[in-house]
Amino acid sequence: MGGNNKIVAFCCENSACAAADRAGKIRLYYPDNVRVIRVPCAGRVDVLHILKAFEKGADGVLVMGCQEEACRHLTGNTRARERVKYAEILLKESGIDGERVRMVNLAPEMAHKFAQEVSEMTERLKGLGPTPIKNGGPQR
Amino acid sequence: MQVKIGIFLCDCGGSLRNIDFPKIRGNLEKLEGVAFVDISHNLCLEEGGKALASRILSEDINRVVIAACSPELCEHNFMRLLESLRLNPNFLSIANIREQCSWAHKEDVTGKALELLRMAINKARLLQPLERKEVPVNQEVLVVGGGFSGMESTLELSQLGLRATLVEKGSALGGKLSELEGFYGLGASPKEMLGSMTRAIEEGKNIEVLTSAEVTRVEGEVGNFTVRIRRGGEEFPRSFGAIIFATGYRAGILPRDFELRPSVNIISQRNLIEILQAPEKLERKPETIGFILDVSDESSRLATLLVLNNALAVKEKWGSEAYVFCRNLKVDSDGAEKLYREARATGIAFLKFEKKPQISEEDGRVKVEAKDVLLGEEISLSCDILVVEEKGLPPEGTEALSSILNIGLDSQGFYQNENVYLYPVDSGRKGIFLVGACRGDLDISRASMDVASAVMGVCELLASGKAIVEAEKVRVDPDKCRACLTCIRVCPHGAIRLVRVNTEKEVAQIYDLACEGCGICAAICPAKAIDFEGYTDEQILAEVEAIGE
Amino acid sequence: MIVAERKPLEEIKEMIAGYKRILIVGCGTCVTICWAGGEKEVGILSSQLRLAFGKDGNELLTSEVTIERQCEREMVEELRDKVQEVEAILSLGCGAGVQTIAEVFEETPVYPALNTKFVGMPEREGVWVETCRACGDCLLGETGGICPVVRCAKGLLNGPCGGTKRGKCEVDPEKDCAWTLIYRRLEKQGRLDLMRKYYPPRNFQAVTRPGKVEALQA
Amino acid sequence: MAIPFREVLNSGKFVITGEVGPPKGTNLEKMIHHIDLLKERVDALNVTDNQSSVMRFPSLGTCLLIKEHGGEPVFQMTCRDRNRLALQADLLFAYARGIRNVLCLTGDSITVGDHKEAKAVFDLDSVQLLHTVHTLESGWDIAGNELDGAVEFCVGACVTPDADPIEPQLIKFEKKVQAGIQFCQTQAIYDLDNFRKFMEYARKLDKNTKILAGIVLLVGARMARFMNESVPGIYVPEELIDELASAPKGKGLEKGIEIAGRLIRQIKEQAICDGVHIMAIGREELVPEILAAAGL
Repeated sequence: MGGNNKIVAFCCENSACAAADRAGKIRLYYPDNVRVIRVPCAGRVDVLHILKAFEKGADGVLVMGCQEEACRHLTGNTRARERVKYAEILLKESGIDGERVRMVNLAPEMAHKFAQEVSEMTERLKGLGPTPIKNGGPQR
Repeated sequence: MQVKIGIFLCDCGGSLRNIDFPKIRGNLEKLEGVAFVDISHNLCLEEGGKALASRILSEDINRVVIAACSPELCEHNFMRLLESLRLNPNFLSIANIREQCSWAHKEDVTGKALELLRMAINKARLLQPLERKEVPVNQEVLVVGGGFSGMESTLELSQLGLRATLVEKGSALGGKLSELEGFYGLGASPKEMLGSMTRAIEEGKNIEVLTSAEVTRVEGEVGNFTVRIRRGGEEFPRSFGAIIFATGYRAGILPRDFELRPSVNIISQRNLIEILQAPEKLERKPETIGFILDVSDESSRLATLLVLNNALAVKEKWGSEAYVFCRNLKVDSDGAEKLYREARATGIAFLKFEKKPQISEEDGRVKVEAKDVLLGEEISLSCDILVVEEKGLPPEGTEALSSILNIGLDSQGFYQNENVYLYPVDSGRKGIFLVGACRGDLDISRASMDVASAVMGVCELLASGKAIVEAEKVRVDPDKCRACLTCIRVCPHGAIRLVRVNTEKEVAQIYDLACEGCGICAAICPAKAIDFEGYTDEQILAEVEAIGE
Repeated sequence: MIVAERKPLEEIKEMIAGYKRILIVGCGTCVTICWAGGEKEVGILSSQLRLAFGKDGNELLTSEVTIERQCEREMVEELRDKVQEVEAILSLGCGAGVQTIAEVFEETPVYPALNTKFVGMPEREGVWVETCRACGDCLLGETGGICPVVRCAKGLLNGPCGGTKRGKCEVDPEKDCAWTLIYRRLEKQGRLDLMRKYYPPRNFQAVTRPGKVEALQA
Repeated sequence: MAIPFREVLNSGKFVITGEVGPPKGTNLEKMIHHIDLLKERVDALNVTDNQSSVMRFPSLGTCLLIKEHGGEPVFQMTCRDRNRLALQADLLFAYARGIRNVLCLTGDSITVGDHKEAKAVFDLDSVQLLHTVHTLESGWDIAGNELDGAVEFCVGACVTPDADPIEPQLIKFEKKVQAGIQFCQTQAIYDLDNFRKFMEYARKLDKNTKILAGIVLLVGARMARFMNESVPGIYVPEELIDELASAPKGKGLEKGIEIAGRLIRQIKEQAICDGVHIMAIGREELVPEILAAAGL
């Protein structure tokens, strides 16, 4: 993975994907190190997806779902929040900074928030430096 | 079947200039299983589509990867195209190189576009076909609650030719309609309205009314609910395809908000209506009447409308002086502004407080002391009667019913809707709708709107007598399932149940028609027994894997 | 079912320090159901370990497998091929599972990744509570189906201590006072006379350790 | 020499007992001072047994000390730290050394104390311990072996009249009465109305068991609120908290003494129960003042 601040953004197709599209449409020009993976709901994102993203060389992970209390699937975004918290704990246990993963709630219209979160994570990752797990680490 | 991928790059009429398309083609052509990489300028136009179709057919590919604009815009059309070519529509994978790449960054983004394509290709290799199938649905509808919303729902359903069964707890229909003095903006008094609605229901086709009846259990899923109804000590099951809940609200005054108890002179809106309807009980006409709103927090639309109606009624019937103490009057419901103006015009005074007024009783009168923030003056009013606000509370039994239905309650104890902005009358469980005041504070015009959207929702689901589903899009592997019930407990749509697969084994099974495809179950299953075609763990991780390759 | 909980990663890391190839084994029964040792938890632990070792620049090859029941020798046998390729086994089974694996593969060190906590049941999604101490002398028939031996913090047999507060336990106000529950249950059944009965000291040797049960039928 | 506690209980007089808490360590000076101060003014002195699960100088040893100083000890025994062998052995020893009163308690949970990782025993519970005492009295141990020399004790137990819910507590009290107790001490009482209700129940159940109302000195409104919040089975009515809060700064303790005295006086004058058990918890030197405030 080139660069030192690759961000994997798991984006809910009901909100975050649209926000990302809109950010492009209105030319918000955010850092190009983010890779959006479309999911049907933030609740689809498994802790394992987050861990494995780091194993595969991501430097940061964003989980982006609907606004609080406005989840298309009622509890998906709150579960995602809890899982991100859990992932933080698991990563810390493994010696990886918990700040590299973050839950974001946004509405489909919030293009600015999408761009801002990507920029903020990029800045944070610059501060933290690359993860120590470059080149995928040893695989099974 | 060997994977044979056809890749179509669309440069959006040549407008995606910061992407070097030939370079991408050169890079991708070498990948295993890639039959060809085409560059097109307008896949979304007719000729573009035609070209795409002929390439798919001539090269006999079985996976289609498209790099174009947002899938929100194009996915549906491409899927239909694949279907018309007898290719499973799930064999499509899209890379959004426009909104999330070319348009999002200023500099050369060929590298990023290439990565997005690799992600899409990796996913495409793993896609499995999804079959669509038809399932029959029961066309009978249950309506619970015989107040305005329930009656209205029943009537509309019957007009659309759907059979409706209306279940009412009380011995007669009407709900709050039979209790209210007036409802502005309906062009008729509540009593007249109730009369005409009752007649219409009696005369209506395809309508069955069960009074003094209650729902005790709801099982099954959309298209096939089994509901147990208790009536007169007897309980019986009935089958329905959809259910509309219109259980209304319960009016309650909250004396603890006032730190004083209701008395002869401090009465509720309901008491006032009773007096208005039977004025002979009154010793003498009250000369001064105070109304008070917003004491504990800001009042609801419902409470505001009630106060405005009742203040106008006392003015009209008795000619009393009427004063309304309030913090912020809610006039955003239908006709409320006009009602307020009318009240002002007839001489009803509105006093706006910020600090809670002091209320005391002396010599058979009620004294209200407040600081009016507009006048900037301390006001002391001695009135014959003080009418306190009424709050809409969830009706009794809401909690019990919510657990029967597996539908959450909001912080106020009302039914919690699915996303209130996107799907206001949906309950989270497909085929169960919530209308009117049972989902919170609503006035009658909003309730009518609710009824219209719920009835439309019911029609969409049931009108054709069948539904088309993607079979086993989300699927439980019966060998891996440990029947731990986790998925059943977490499914926000109540779409999973336990079924017996043989004499000794029970496993979770997803009901395709009720499943809304969120994937929460797949992410939480501790046995990794659930997968979600299109978003399987493997497919998601294959996308991750492509990053930085 | 048996309820267990994952050990902290730090402890697991220390146990397996020095090994380069390990087999991580999940169990498909109780510990899968209580979210501690199923296929998913195996995946999480495995991933965590690879990250932790990778971070320190150490090599660790992990292979993952989840079997039906770790407490059955025959089922553990299935692991033989995989065991031959590794230096150590990390088991996400309960204590019985770890010991069965250790017995079947005597030459390979086996480490527990879980702490086995108790026999219990789910209270709600993701929360399990202890309900049985496996004391070998069941008295549930007389206590309204609520076990005072395990659900009372002090295991009292003759009624509550003075520490009940609003029906909760003095040890942990989050937990119900078992004797309050028993009282309510027996009251509902009209059997409060059972609570008035004197229960003499228990036979704590009803199960001599280690316990053993031999079926009478053949 | 002190009058045996059993005789005091049967004399019909208003019984007053006190309490000493053994120190953590072997410096017994302060405790001996308390013993000397109180032994003449109260009818018997309870000795707590690793109170609040905090390891201390033993109850049994302190009881011997009280005897040496001419007082009448009540040996408190909890089920937390000893199994049935140790409990019986200690009872034999106590009797052999002239200790005649034993108070059988369940004991606080280990987790509230200072050795949180210890194994909580609870081999017996308080009711079973009462039965055990009586079994030893009959000349046998509870495993059915004959003793060479039996014991005889004046046996007491505890009850919490403000427990919530109260019904299971009353059933347990009933079992204790049936197990044969001479006296029963209550958890701290502040709400006399509720206590009267309890006494009505207790008298109906059994007229012979002497009930001693627990009196705990309140040192201020904060302590009272804390007890309401955190101490199970204690309820301080709002009026009392207000009264404590109204005391001028630095006078909270005086107010507390006044309240304790008043409660004792009311209990005695209205003959609500048979006596009081005063728990000054670390402020034993104030007991004479409390008694003075009670007019005793």
